[in-house]
Amino acid sequence: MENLFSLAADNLVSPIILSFVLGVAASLARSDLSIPEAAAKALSIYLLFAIGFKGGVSVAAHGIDARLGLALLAGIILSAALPLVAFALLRLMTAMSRLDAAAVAAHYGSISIVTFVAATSVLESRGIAAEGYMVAVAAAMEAPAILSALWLVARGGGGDSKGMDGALMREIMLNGSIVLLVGAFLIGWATGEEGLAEISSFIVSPFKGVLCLFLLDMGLVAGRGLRQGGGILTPSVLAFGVLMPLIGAAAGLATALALGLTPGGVTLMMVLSASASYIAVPAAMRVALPEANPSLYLTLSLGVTFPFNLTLGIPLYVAVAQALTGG
Amino acid sequence: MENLFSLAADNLVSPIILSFVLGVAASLARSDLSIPEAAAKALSIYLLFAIGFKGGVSVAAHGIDARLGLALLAGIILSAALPLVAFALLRLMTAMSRLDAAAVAAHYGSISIVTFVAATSVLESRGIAAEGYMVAVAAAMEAPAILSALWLVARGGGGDSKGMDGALMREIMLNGSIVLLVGAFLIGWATGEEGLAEISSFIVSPFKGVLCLFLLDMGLVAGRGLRQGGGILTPSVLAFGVLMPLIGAAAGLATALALGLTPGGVTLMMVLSASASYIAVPAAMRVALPEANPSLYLTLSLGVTFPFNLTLGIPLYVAVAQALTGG
Amino acid sequence: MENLFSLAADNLVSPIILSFVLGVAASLARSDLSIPEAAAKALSIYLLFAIGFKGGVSVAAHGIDARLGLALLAGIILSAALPLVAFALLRLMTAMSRLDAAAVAAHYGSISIVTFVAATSVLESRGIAAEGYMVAVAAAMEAPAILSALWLVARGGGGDSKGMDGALMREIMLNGSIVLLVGAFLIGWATGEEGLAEISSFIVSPFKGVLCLFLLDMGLVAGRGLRQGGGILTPSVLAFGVLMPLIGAAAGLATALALGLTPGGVTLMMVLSASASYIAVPAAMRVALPEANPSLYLTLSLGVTFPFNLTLGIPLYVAVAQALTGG
Amino acid sequence: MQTHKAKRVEITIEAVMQSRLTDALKKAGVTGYTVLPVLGGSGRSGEWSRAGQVSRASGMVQVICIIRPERLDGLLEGAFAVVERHIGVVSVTDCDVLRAERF
Amino acid sequence: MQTHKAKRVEITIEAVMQSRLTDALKKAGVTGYTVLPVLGGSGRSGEWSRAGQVSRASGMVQVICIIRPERLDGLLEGAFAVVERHIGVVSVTDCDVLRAERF
Amino acid sequence: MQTHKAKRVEITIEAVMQSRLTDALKKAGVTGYTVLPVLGGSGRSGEWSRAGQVSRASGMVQVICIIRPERLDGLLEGAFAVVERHIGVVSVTDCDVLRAERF
Ligand SMILES: Nc1ncnc2c1ncn2[C@@H]1O[C@H](COP(=O)(O)O)[C@@H](O)[C@H]1O
Ligand SMILES: Nc1ncnc2c1ncn2[C@@H]1O[C@H](COP(=O)(O)O)[C@@H](O)[C@H]1O
Ligand SMILES: Nc1ncnc2c1ncn2[C@@H]1O[C@H](COP(=O)(O)O)[C@@H](O)[C@H]1O
Ligand code: NA
Ligand code: NA
Ligand code: NA
Repeated sequence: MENLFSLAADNLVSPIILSFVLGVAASLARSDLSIPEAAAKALSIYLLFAIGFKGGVSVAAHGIDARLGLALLAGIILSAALPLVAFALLRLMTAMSRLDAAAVAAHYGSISIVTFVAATSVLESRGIAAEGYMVAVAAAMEAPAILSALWLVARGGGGDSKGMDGALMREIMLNGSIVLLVGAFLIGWATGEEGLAEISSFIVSPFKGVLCLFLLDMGLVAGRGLRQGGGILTPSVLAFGVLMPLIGAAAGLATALALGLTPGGVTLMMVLSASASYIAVPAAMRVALPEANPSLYLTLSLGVTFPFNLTLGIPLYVAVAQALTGG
Repeated sequence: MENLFSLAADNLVSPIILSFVLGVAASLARSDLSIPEAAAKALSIYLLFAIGFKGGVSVAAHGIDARLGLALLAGIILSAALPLVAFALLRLMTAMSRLDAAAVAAHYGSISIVTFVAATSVLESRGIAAEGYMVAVAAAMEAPAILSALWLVARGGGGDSKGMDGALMREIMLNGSIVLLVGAFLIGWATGEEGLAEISSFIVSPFKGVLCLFLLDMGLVAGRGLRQGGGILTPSVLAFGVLMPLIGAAAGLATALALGLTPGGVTLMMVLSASASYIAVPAAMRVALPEANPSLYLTLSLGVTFPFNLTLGIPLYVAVAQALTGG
Repeated sequence: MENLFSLAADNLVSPIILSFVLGVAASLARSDLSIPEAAAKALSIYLLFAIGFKGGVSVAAHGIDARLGLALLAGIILSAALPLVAFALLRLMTAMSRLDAAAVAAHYGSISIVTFVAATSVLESRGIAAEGYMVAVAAAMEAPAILSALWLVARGGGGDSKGMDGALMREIMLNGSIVLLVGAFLIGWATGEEGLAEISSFIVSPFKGVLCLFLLDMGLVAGRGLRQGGGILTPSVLAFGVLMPLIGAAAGLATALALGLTPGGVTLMMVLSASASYIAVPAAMRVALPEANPSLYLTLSLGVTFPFNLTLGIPLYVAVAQALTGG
Repeated sequence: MQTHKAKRVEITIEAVMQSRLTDALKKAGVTGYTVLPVLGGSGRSGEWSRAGQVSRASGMVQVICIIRPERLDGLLEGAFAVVERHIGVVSVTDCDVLRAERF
Repeated sequence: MQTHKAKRVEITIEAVMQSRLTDALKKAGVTGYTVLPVLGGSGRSGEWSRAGQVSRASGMVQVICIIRPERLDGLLEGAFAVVERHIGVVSVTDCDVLRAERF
Repeated sequence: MQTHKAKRVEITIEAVMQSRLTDALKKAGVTGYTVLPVLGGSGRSGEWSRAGQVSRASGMVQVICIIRPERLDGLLEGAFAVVERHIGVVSVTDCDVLRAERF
């Protein structure tokens, strides 16, 4: 536990976390500091490309085994199942409508790639190795949660939902971040260490610095959301935003232990299960469940669960993963 | 020839090429992956600045000789003459109107700076030196082709063409990419190795990685063009898009050998002659020949000739240049 | 003096200065070269983050002393007092209206962070150390000048001025560049050398290269301003644009010597006092003194004083600071 | 100069719905439209701004469509079917156009 | 389709004044508005372009506001108080809207 | 508030033609205009989008020009000479403006 606290404290004074804090503070203080939309998108493209590529290179180096397939499958199942838990919890704990609860639940089944990236960089600085293919697991976990949520809505009287049509399905499966992540993963895999050597001074060395600026931007956006939508954060909603990642992490932990992943892999599976989407799922919800309240899911995901995972969650997951794997 | 195939194969699994392929694939699959316009322009500014600067530094290091002037002159002549060949070929091979044929021809006389950049990076990784002033030759080859094409149109009954006016002439000669390329070349030349040392961790180390993202963007744009304008690619038009670069490369080869350039210089002269513009010339054509069909020239240049040069052309040109110079 | 000339000459052929010159030249020649707004903003965010962070790290390394407080106070007084000097000088030397003179004066009391950054990079390449907290002094000097200018207007018959309201005050104190600079400074201070090690390949190595592109952009914008607003540069206005930075530098010099700063610190205090704002103050003037002519203050600040400081001013200030501190 | 009566329809809609809307417009016989970016706005669903956004979820665009008056009803019906359950605004203005053969 | 008469007010104003304008609009009872980016322009105060600008000082935005006709006067007075001493343009057009209950 | 009749001319034109158009407008006595960015669109020459574009060849802009009614014909003639052979759309709307002395 001492380990845990020192890890958390270390984590908290890293430039990455403090950049996020700066963004939130600037937003709450109503500074006009902002990162242009195009620059924010460019940063996210960089991060997805880099993390995907490095994952692929690591797979090229260590080869793949049967576990890759199992991990992918496990990820898909987690992504599809966690929204059911989240939905039940929301209906139990809060006064949310079925529709809103389903929309929020979709976010918690899916994943946040920046949380994953932040965890990767903590693992790296601690020298803890992880399976490179966890990037592919991350990609696989993006979409299934959406289907579960739409099923929840349809079951409760489809009148509210446009349901899923072919166009939406294609949009979800081929949304930019999945395609870039998987594409970069495949490129990294194909070109291996040699490919990495060519571009490592672009995708490895400046990585953490870019992550700082990206987290600054996320802080700014999260702060704006809290300022405008903070009213929806009743105590029970807030409690959900902290409890659900812990439940997700526990599910991820059990799965990862069953699969026999490395300590790093266990951590990442916990992080993926604990994190909530804020890119792909919100866009899908606007199309499929336009009547659900976006403040609810965006504020919860970006304003509560993301900072929780970033500051306390990740060090906790690392500590637990290490303790339970003896890593 | 074995050398050629292994070179081509090596070339094909590089992160640079695969990033382009990823872009094309994402576009064809109708993913919403896209790079913001501002970010794409920023990447291109970076590449132009870096390649111009490094060219200038190399001239500062090795000095200049009479060949620089001759190479510039040769470049201008090639750029002016190749459109005549392209035009004749198009009228012979395809059913294109005079106007469309002239517009397409202008693109093939001019150059694609990304193709040049990609070739430079292949040369570098093979350890083949090239004249630094080839960057200046590239700049010199941008514009003359446009004049030739407008002359072709005027000759065939000027009614179709607005012809060249002073404003257009100034726009072409001072278009952003020429000015940046030449400007950075002069800065590199003036500040030399010392200047390079100051900024090399910006313009040298991350260069290839940035190129990957830029090619991803070009792939996305090319794929979109193929999806929307692919219909114009009749077999004869397609054949032109592959034949013309080979003819250009042959002309560049003969010229470069006559000038006595190094193997690297020969390669780059071939690449410049073989490549087709997709930045400066399309913009000039929209002004001067608005009735010409932009799908035609953009699809051919970006969707056919660029990928051909990138994947097969460059390794071929390197192999031929090495074989014929004994380099 | 020899030292001074060689320093100035060295300074003039650096990639940084030449990039600015390229931008001005391209603009004056009416090239369409331009950096997208989003990219320019991203570059400025990078520079502010990097310079603030490095300042903070340096404070973490060397500790703070009573001088920090005194330097901040001195900066605030300089910022508040210099507009009075500038105003008197403008009314004496030029035919400017009270309103325009006050608006211009506000710019000269405040600071230009890029001039500061450029000076820092000259100091670094000369191996001259400076107090890390000068970054905080820079931040402290942004706003007071605005209050002085508004006071000048109010005194002369408030009818012209909207005066200062709470909203404007908050906007000025919390404008994006101050918040980012101070925030990054605090993050650097909190995370220290360890934090720097994590992100130095992002904020240190490529710094000068990024600065080149940013100065290219500033050159483009300054050139456009000179082309459009150059008419307002009567000889007396022009003379002010060169004289005022020298007066500011002298005031900064006296203050810094009194405070007993290092040679680097003295230089930076001179640079801050000599430089004129072109981000925060123009925006504040548009709100508070909308009738003042923006061409006047923008052309003077960005088109005259900035290039003067960049090319001749900085080497002069370095030489004087070294001579007078025996550094 | 010779101008012709036309209708200018302006639809402010969520970016995620853009392709669905333009598909519907095409089905309604619309031959052209122009899409403008939107920086931010405010309405019953609150205030929003594009600054710093990475997700497409919280952006809007403005689709402008100039058509012959007789086509208006078809267009509005097509557009309405898409916009109906979504936030956004549809407005129609009378205008005159040059080169009427284009519409 | 059923449409309703409304007014479309378009205010081109300096970016630094945007929040002051939208605050004034809200005070005047406006329930919604949309902000478009502006690339550049020209007027009595000269030509300008957003390209390469870092400062907010020299940018403009266009605020579009669709309202019921009876609210127009209140809106214009609120807007005018903000715009009065600043550069910029205010124009009003008649339009028809769907879903009038939203305005 | 006191408003005045004016015409709002909106010209959607290729970005490469922007400076030629605004030069022509100035020659036709136009004292001001505003340029909006365009994200994409569709017309007889196909669909396009600005995303990822590096070349200026395939972008458009929207030039908005508010003028006194009596100046409309001069403006349209000037604009038409530039737009004639190019893709793009010109529309004119009646509007009311504040501060008529500015136009
Ligand atoms: N009255 C209005 N005038 C102009 N734009 C509006 C208006 N009402 C809503 N909008 C735009 O439509 C978006 C969604 O509005 P709403 O559906 O009311 O939340 C807003 O964010 C604005 O961009
Ligand atoms: N007649 C006009 N039509 C459209 N926009 C205008 C007009 N006049 C001014 N503007 C816009 O308002 C800004 C300021 O105009 P001004 O106050 O005349 O300097 C210009 O830069 C244009 O963007
Ligand atoms: N009916 C229309 N309504 C609005 N914009 C149009 C219309 N027709 C064409 N446009 C715009 O003008 C561009 C060129 O149109 P076209 O000349 O028909 O190819 C299109 O890409 C659209 O941006
Ligand atoms: Na999850
Ligand atoms: Na060529
Ligand atoms: Na100053």
